[in-house]
Amino acid sequence: MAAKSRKKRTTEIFALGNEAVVEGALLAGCTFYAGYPITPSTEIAEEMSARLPRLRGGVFIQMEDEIAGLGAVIGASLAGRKAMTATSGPGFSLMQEHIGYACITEVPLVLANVMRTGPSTGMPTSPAQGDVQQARWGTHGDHPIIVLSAGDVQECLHMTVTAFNFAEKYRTPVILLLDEVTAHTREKITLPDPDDTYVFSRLTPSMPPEWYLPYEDNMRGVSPMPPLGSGYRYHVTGLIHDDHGYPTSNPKEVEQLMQRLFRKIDQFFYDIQMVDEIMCEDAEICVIAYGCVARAAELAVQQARERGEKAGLLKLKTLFPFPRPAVEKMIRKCPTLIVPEMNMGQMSREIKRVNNGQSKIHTLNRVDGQIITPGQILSRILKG
Amino acid sequence: MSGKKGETRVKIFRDWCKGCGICVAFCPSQVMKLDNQGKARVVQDDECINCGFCEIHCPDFAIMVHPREELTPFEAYIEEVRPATREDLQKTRNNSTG
Amino acid sequence: MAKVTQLIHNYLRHSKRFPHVFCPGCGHGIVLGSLIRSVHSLGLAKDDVVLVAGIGCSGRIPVYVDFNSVHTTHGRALTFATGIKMANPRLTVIVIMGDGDALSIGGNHLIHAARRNIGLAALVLNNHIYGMTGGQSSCTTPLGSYSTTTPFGQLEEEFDISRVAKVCGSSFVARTTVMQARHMDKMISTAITHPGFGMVEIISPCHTQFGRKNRFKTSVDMYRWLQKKSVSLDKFQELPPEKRKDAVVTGIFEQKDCIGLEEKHARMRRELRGET
Amino acid sequence: MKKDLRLDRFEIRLSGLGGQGILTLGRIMGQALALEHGYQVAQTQSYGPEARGGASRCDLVISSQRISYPKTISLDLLVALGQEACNKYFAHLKPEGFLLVDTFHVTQTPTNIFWGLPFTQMARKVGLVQTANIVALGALTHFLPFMHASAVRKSLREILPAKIMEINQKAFNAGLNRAKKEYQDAPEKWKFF
Repeated sequence: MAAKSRKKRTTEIFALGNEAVVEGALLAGCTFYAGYPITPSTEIAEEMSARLPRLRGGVFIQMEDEIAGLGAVIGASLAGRKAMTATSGPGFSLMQEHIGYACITEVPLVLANVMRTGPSTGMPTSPAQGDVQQARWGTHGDHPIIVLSAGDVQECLHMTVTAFNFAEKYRTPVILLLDEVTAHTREKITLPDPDDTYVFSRLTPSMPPEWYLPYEDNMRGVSPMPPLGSGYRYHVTGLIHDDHGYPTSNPKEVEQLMQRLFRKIDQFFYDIQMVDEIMCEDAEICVIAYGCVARAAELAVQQARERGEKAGLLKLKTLFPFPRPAVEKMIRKCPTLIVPEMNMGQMSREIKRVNNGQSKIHTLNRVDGQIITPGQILSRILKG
Repeated sequence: MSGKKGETRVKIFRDWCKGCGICVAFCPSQVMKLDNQGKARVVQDDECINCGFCEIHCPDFAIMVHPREELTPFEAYIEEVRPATREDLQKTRNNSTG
Repeated sequence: MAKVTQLIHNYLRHSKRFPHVFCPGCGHGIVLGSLIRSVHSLGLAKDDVVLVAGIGCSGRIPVYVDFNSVHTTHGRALTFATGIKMANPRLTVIVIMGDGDALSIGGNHLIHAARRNIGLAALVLNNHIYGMTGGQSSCTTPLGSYSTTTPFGQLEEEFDISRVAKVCGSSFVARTTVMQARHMDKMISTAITHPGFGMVEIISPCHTQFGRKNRFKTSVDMYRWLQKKSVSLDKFQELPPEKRKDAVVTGIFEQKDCIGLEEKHARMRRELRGET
Repeated sequence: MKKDLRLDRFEIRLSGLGGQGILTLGRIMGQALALEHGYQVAQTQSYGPEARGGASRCDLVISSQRISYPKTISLDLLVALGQEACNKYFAHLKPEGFLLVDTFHVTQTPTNIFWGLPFTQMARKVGLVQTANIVALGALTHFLPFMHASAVRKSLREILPAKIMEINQKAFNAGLNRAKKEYQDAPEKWKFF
């Protein structure tokens, strides 16, 4: 079969953003979902509940709350599964403790957060981008984290696959930020051929168990991870631990652990950084956007070009670690930057920090539960 | 589980003993006592009736009750590697000559 | 009886420093011994046992024993265990929780794990107090007793952990005390082999925090009192009503046949895939 | 099938009362256009309390190229199956856009230039009042020159359960035929030709 020039097994479907996340997850090898339903992420759970039990060993379990959901996901991931959960603002807040746990114990998992208007219960069916900084700093203590965003339905699929790959590669929780618009838009997407999809699975140890160090400080900063019950018995704890996994308060070992946690993400920064430069070659005014706003911005930039403005769009797909080099490049190139966001300036603050006063940064914020329209961005571009 | 008196010995790992006194208080034949360091010490080895209470109720796994003639692994090891005595030498000499 | 301790030593992690961190006379050590004996008596391989614990004194237990051990967040041990068991039903998952862990912050998870009837063995080590944080009252602190946050006596009624588990649908519920190690062995091994959710409440008094505040000078005093108070379920039925109030009843409160949740899932999968 | 017409952002809003099957209608149309035809389609909908009882809506943006902005900006076609929805969304219509109403529910149209058919009554005649949305779908298939009946029929079969297929096909044909009869030249009125 392999030798024959086989027809590509791609399929087109008409799917919601939430359904695309499920397609992506299954493509990436996810076989475990635990979560608690919350608008606007419920379709992910619904779709998973119908799909997973049909897979070999697939488990869908609806837990009693979001805390339990992420707890079960961590447990399943420790047991060797690729696992994910999905939630929205209020549930995301509840999950923060376990995100920290997954960071320190280096458990791979994917958490899709469909952002809705907050704070608190806010507006359950209205879009926003208010969880950006919570995704970065929601859990307590210093920790590295990977935060990705998706702006359209096809991207939901690809980013979910990527999120799983990053999680498995770097043994870290990966947060995928969607917004209500993307999650609830139905579009035509292409399901890629499973054979053509790059899927990474965690490395498992191949040395005799007595020599295995679960949190070894090696060159990659990521040690192999055995599933529970495979003969490599080790201790998993949320306490700061040494390379055997046992709790420690020795300053040297604490320092070593924390530095390694950051290093394992930092040294692969260029693997993780994903941005799209759209009409940026000769741009003089640059819009920096992410998620559904980037789609509005794309239309606005096209319309601005039609009117002779040299506008460009830098679309951020990786939000954290912050794609500083890509943003700096645009800052050097463009005297004016516009950052439209559906929050009061969570990402523009990062951009201003990088900008350091070099270019003019205009923010364009909207927090009324409505999506920023291309017209709004266009008029901001035309104002210069 | 109880057996006859005098069939068993009680071994205490003093490094692991925290001196909580459970074994002393609940031993039916007062085999142990807390010494002046606050740790349990066997005082009446012969009185042990092998009820096993101390062994399974020691929170620190510091007590072992074992058959009298049988050595603990540590003792067995020491027995094997202890320096030769004058009598040992005598014995081997006798054996080799005779 | 001989060689029990030697056996336990085989299961301990030799890289960890002993004696362990528990206070002198703390029953948690006895529970650990009992757990090891139970696992050994069932002939389970070390690799197949996962010990999941929450936060608090009880959470320190897994680090000493050479199983797969997971020390989780406060109150959430059952959620992690649920994930592990569902992901790999072949594993024997044992959850160790304290009373505050299981019933206060993790009350919701206990209720639902019992309702789900997932094949976990849950050991709730009830010491009536928050020991590790310095003796604050917990949801199981008896009415009228003192703690650092109830300096004038506890005003709230206490939780009856076994009753909670029973009404929530747990298919095996038992209570035992650290003063009855053999009974405890039996209860723990039954809970482990039980196909559904098996909960064992183990009374393991804290003399350091609870005893100090409530006129028990030493652990021995505390254990004498516990021995006096505890009665088996059969004997309890014969007690006159006025004596029943104070008694700590031990024994099996609930044991019914059931299918664990993970098995139900497996059956559903087989059915959906047409592999019957 | 004929070659697809070239479209540059054609925006449709389907609106009505919650329970009229607006979302199903949108999904069938979207799927027909996206999968059976080769268009890019972005379908969004209103969620939340307003979806039950109050005005319900479902938006479709159809284009031959990549759709950058998935929501509607100004409508080319507004389908209103309820008076309230008609009043509410009429202002979003382009000056050269068209309005299609269910004349049974919408008695006061905000303009004289509109297409109207009594979908609900027709559905009753078919035998099931709930099929009004499919009757409307049939009519829409006639009004929209870029949407072909065969494609819609296929997506109808894929989305609706087989149990209710027959009556829905009847409803679809009723809508299609009536629209053909009453508005024969309607498909030629669009400006994008």
